[in-house]
Amino acid sequence: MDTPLEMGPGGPGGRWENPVFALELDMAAASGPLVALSAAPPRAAINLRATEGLLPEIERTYGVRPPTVPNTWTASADGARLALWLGPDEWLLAAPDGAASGVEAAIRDARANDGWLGVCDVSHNYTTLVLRGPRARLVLSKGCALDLHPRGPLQSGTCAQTTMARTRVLLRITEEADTIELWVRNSFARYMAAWLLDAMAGIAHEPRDF
Amino acid sequence: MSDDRTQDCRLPEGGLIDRSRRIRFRFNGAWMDGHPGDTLASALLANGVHLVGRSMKYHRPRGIMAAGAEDPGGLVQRGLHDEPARTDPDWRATQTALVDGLEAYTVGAWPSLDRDAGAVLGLASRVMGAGFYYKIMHGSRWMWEHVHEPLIRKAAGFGVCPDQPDPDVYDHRHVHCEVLVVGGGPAGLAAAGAAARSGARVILAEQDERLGGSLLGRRRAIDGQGGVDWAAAMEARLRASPDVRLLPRTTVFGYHDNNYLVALERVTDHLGLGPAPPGRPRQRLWHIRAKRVVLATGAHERPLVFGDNDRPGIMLAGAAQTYLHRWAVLPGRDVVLFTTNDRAYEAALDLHAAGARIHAIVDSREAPGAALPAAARAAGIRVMTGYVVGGTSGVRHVTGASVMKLGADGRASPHALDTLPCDLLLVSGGLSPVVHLFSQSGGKLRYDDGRAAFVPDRSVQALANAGACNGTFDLAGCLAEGAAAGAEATRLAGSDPGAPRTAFSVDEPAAAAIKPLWRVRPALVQDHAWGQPFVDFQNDTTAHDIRQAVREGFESVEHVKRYTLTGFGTDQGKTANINAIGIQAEALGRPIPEVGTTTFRPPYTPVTFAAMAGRDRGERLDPARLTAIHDRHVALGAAFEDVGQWKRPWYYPRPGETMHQAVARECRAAREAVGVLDASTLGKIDIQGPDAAEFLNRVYTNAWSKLEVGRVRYGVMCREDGMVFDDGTTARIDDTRYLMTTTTGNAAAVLDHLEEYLQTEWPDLRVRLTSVTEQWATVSIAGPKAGSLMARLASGQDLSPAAFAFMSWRPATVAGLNARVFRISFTGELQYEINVPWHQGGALWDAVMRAGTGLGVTPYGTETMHVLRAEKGFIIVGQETDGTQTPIDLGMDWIVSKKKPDFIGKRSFTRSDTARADRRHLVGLLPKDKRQVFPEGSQIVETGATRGTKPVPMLGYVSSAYWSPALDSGFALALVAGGRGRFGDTVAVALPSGEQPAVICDPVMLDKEGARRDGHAA
Amino acid sequence: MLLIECPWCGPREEPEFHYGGQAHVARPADPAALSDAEWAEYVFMRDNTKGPFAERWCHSAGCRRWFNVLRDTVSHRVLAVYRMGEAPPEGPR
Amino acid sequence: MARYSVWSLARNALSYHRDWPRQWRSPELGSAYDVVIVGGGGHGLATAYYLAKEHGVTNVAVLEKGWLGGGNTGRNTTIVRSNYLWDESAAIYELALKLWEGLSRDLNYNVMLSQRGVLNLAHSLGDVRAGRRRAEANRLNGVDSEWLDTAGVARVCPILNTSTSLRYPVMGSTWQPRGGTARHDAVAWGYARAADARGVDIIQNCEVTGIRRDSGGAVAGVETTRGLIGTKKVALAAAGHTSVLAAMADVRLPIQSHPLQALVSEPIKPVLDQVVMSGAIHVYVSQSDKGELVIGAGIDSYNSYAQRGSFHVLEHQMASIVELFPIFARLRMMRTWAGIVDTCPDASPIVSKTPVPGLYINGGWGTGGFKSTPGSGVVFAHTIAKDAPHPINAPFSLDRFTTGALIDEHGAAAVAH
Repeated sequence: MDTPLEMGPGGPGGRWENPVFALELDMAAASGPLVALSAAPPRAAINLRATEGLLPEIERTYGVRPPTVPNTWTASADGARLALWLGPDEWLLAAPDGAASGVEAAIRDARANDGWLGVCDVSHNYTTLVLRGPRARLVLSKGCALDLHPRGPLQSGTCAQTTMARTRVLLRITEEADTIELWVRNSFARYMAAWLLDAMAGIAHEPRDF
Repeated sequence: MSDDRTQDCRLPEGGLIDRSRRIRFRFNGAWMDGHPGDTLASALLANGVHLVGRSMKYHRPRGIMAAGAEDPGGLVQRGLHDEPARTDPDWRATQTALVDGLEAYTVGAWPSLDRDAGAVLGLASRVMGAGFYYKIMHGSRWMWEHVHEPLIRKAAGFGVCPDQPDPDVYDHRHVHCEVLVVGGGPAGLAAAGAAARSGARVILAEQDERLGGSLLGRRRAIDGQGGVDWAAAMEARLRASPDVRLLPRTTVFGYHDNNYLVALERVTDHLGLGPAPPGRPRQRLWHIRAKRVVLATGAHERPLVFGDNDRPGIMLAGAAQTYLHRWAVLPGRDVVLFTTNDRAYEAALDLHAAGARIHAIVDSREAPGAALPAAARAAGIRVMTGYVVGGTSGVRHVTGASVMKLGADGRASPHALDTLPCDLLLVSGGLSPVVHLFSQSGGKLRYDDGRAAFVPDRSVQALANAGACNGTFDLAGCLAEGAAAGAEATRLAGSDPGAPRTAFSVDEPAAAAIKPLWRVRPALVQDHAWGQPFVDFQNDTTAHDIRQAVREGFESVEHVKRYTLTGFGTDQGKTANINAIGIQAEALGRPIPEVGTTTFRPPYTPVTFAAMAGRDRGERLDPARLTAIHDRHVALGAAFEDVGQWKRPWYYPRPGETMHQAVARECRAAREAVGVLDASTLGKIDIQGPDAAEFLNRVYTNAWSKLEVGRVRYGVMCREDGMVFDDGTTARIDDTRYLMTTTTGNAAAVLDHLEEYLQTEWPDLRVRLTSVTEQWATVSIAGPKAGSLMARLASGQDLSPAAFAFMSWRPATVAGLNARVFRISFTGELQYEINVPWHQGGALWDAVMRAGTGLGVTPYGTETMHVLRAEKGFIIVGQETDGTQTPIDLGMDWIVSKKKPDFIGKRSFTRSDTARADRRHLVGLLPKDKRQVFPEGSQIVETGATRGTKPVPMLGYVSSAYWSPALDSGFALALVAGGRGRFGDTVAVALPSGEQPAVICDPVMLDKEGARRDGHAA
Repeated sequence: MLLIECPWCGPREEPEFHYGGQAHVARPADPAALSDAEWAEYVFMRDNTKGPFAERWCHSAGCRRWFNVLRDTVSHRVLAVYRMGEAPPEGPR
Repeated sequence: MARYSVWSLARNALSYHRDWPRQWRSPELGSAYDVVIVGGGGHGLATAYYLAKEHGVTNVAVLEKGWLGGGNTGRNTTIVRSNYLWDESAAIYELALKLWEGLSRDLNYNVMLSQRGVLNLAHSLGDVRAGRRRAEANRLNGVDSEWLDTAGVARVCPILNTSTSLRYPVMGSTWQPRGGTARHDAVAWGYARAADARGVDIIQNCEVTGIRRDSGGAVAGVETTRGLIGTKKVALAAAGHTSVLAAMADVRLPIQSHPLQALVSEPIKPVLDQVVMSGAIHVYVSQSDKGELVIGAGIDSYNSYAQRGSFHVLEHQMASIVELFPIFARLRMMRTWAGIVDTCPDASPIVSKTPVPGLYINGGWGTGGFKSTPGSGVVFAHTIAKDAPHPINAPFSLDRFTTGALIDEHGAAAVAH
């Protein structure tokens, strides 16, 4: 009975069944040039706990130097590997799907005897929603108290863990300032997507952006 | 309709209304006309309607007294019959935008507003003084409950609550800005203008639909430009500024710590009745964090307190001026003005110019200022200085004003009485700065004798006051102060405003100082002869009430307010409070600053409940957390249980099955074949680091040092008070890594608890915690055929009980997925918990269900899980525990290490009460009548105890109770005092229907030897 | 609503934080050596200061770090923010 | 004390209410008293009244730093009930409720007790278990309380959303018909008037700044903003500030002070005839005799003496109200305020002697203070007069935190108020 399962496109029964798959049609229908909501494709994610002294080692094995400036992220030259600041000794490494065990092992091997190192595969902990468009920030500002003004602190290259509506999110302002990722725990993904869909309704009628 | 009103009181030209369009609306059933730009109040006045409502206590006729948020009397019900789901109670006519088809009613007047039977209460007003209710109706409880209170309640309230849910949508926004300007009058516009184009983000919020504030209701020129045009030009300039956000129809109603202000924007109420245009919220609540705030909230004119000063047709002077200029309404043709200040003269002059006959200006001062009185006299108006209005005539509309001479003793002499006919009596007691937001911000007020008003003194937040709210009543001063405040705020917020303009050329007549008159005092013997001198027009508080309260010993301003209910109406005393303080000060013989003010409590004006809720309504009230397998449960028809925020399948009824039948079937399947449970909701914490075992030793009650890699152990954790906090299994993944599970409901609390100890108590421990609750989806299979099912799912791997020890885990390939399989059991059956990456949880479930075909595989929910575990005597934290049980109380002394010197909570076990032998213990309970399933929560007593007197001593209570198909009996777990020493005793479960006998027993009722967990009992 | 300065993330709204009560209450090294009253002192007794109060907060929706705040419980003004293990700032409060 | 009655009212109406006597005197502060009660709210005034009435102790001063009833007495949501879980709590709250039922007559002051019944809703199976357990314990303790299923709830309160569409559907409720509301200010004023009539000195605008002790450590007097007062017995009844006052005598307490917010709607015609409470989604609401919906919020998380709380707490509150009562959505919040509540680790009060001879504490009531007022007054007065607790408040001692004999009412108080 261990016949391999079919690879689905995120749909039921697939190897990466998307928690918001049931809302995908709604998300597509609600999306437009002003704002679009989608689910990001699968991606590896590793929670890294380390001291600052370990960072050069991490850079050598992972290819990205995790940032020490709070609420920012760094990327490899090709943009495929990211390191997001989560805390003074905590980062989220994001890498292409399937890379988690390799990354985890490499970091562990590099500093196997460091007691302060923690590496944990969290690839499947999150669903990443992507809000994109000139009114993406406006939609977020309906449920998030951070200063989302385009000239505010949340510029490209920043990230922030915060509250959104009644749950917690990790926001990543991507290379494009109007494309924002929302990392939410899987169990909250459908709530978050439904909340955003509700907030996107009528966005064209909003008087103006920021 | 033939009885249509025809805007008789609308002037042929002027006003900021759109005369090209007529709006039809209905008031108390009568159709009338108005124009876009009108409020309900201005349209009613245009149609000659002054009588709008009835007062709360005496049902006195009440009209429109003001032109804005401060109006105390004009409350209506909006849209009661035409749109029952969208009807709004207690709407202030002065703030209700006129829209096509608007229907407004007066509530509480019966049979009609004109002939209100409740007005008979006015006759009783002499009895119903302050504190009336407290002094009687205390003798008989029966009379109070059955007669008096029902009558009081019936009379309460103005409007009626809708009887249907509100279909509208409400939105929230969070914004940050450098400068928030509250108020779009001259000072606010000047402030915003000074801040604009500096690069600073500026928000200007104005409660009115139109910017301009007092400029809209006065004849003024600024720099040679008409005030209305100046405001429009300013608005245009601000609109063109890239960093300025204009928010008209937006009331900043709360000023909280750290310059956090909240504002309500009315988005669609002015667009018309019925549903809002698609996608638009009805209202929007703004949450604003501002670096600096400029308050430019203006001032309210005060009424004057004299006999029968509440009749419709008695209006604040400035309000009449505003109706005239802004809405081209002449609110009366025969006018008397009663004032204590120069400023109000202008109203008389303007009305005179508009064609009204001004019978007199009655000025309580002997020596008014020069310019305005001279202008009045020049216009042929009779100016009576040293006179007051002492009383009025009329029933549903004022018909005359009784003018009296003020004597040297400050009392009005009745012999100098002169009654002037009028249909409009203008009053002005001076201006009260709107210091509500300033006061909310924590700012302190001071009483300014010159202005006879409380003005801002010391502020504690990053704010400035500008204009009338700061006690600066002249226009040039407002503009200069506003501009300076806007520039300064910009600078302090880090931007360069450039050099602010501070001089404005304004044509405004000079006004002399006010001389306050808190109430007209008739000659001693006449104190009550001239009717009721109202102070709070909504709650019917009179000057007599306030003076009586003082006589009765209520000396604090808060006491007087509460005893007389001054300022408790929907207007929150905007016009009443200062007069009340003045009257109280006089009665106490103390200066006003010693009396002080009552607290200005948020909100400034009332805020819709649903606007507070925003989008957090319906299913979004709270997130529903869903597992990876949720949709499968829905497809299987599961009934769900809310466990914290999680939706967990409770049971899976088949068509026609009751819950009892479904659960019995699921239980049998798990005991006789194989049951499947979605266990993904358990909290999971990844614990890494060389000190992880030491950490576990400190947080769990049992010992962890010797747990081998690949093994799993059950643990209980307590808080420092020694009471059980959570339980679960923890597996050793490798040398320095563990995976802890927590209960579903406590996952976040446990992680917080652990992090807190790590970071704050034991930062030296090299341990890292990561929540992986949603990294893994968990499918648990249990039952005698679980082994067979596991073999089908993981072919080629020997996961049989013989090869795979109980309480151990191993990596495996299950249905082609990389899995961690745990051999643990919460059911007493052979059980495997299969963990796969969350996103593959659905695939695993599908595979389990497919592979189980022919094995009787049956999904079961939390209810069956509870039955199965209870049969084995396993606790559920939060069900067998309520924060008052130690592990020992639960019969788990085996899990409390005697060797470890310390762990969280250990020290508490030896406290005298915690160490008692007769504490409540976890026991089993079997009903004598096997069919009985006791309601959970039932209390346990000694047999016959309920026949004694109350209180009946209670031994304990039933924490869990179910029907057990395996035992073919009802059974229960219970907490019973000294219960472990009472196995075999018969006690009584005290049901409302009577005692039911039950026998105390060991909580483990099934398979005590534990054979089933290795699959041997099949 | 309080605005709390996380030592790492900067000023954030209060709902992002979890309150931890009085700061600088160390867990006794050897609870077994304490009398019941001394143990109760640690478990239950807390300062309840009116005025500047050293307290703990955790930025639970953010960086998950615990830290100390010196806050006036009358004005709600935050007077200082400092990390775990650090002593409260000296000087006039 | 001039008695209030229909006749006195009629008589005074004839003289335009000019001749009403003061409800209480404004006496000069004496230099010594047998008992000094700190706090002129309901609890302090009730204690003074029962000291005089039950124990003949009338040389008593009640010191109030502001105005009578200006603390939590005048800031709560006026709910009265006695359906607490544990025997100890049921006993003290039921004593209070029985006294409430005769209070207007006893004080000759209408405190407007309105026994409209109290629902405590259950929204989960756990709530159902806890609610049933409480209702059953109440029944056996002689407290009127019963369990209603969802249909029963709908019958009692038809405007409640009992549909399964609610995010956390109503799964039943406890129901205490004798519970209800009372007029909070009248309680303070009624007790003040009655205590004053028995000779108690009520001193307003008098703040206690220190507690003097003799060489043996016993209470010797209190320092106030209006001078030193000699006394051997000081009784603290100053909710919110209990810790601050106790610290003046070097007594440390397990109490924390937090903001607790409340609000009222604009007055509307009668629509809600019960008190409805829900711990799970933090709602408690009733409609006052004036027509306002009186709504309480959850306790703010942080320590504060500011009498103000955070706005988001109110937003959550209103979201819950609107779900539970969808017809309330368009009503409007008219006034909000906050009090300072003393909270204990076990959500039960401390009514107790202290290690300092002559110092007595009545505090830590959390959200239970108002409803307990008469009962608290009786047992505290007993404790002070006899220097020994009344059997009903003996369990609410300060010692319990040492022995571990806590009275954990989180289950009942989570349904705050």
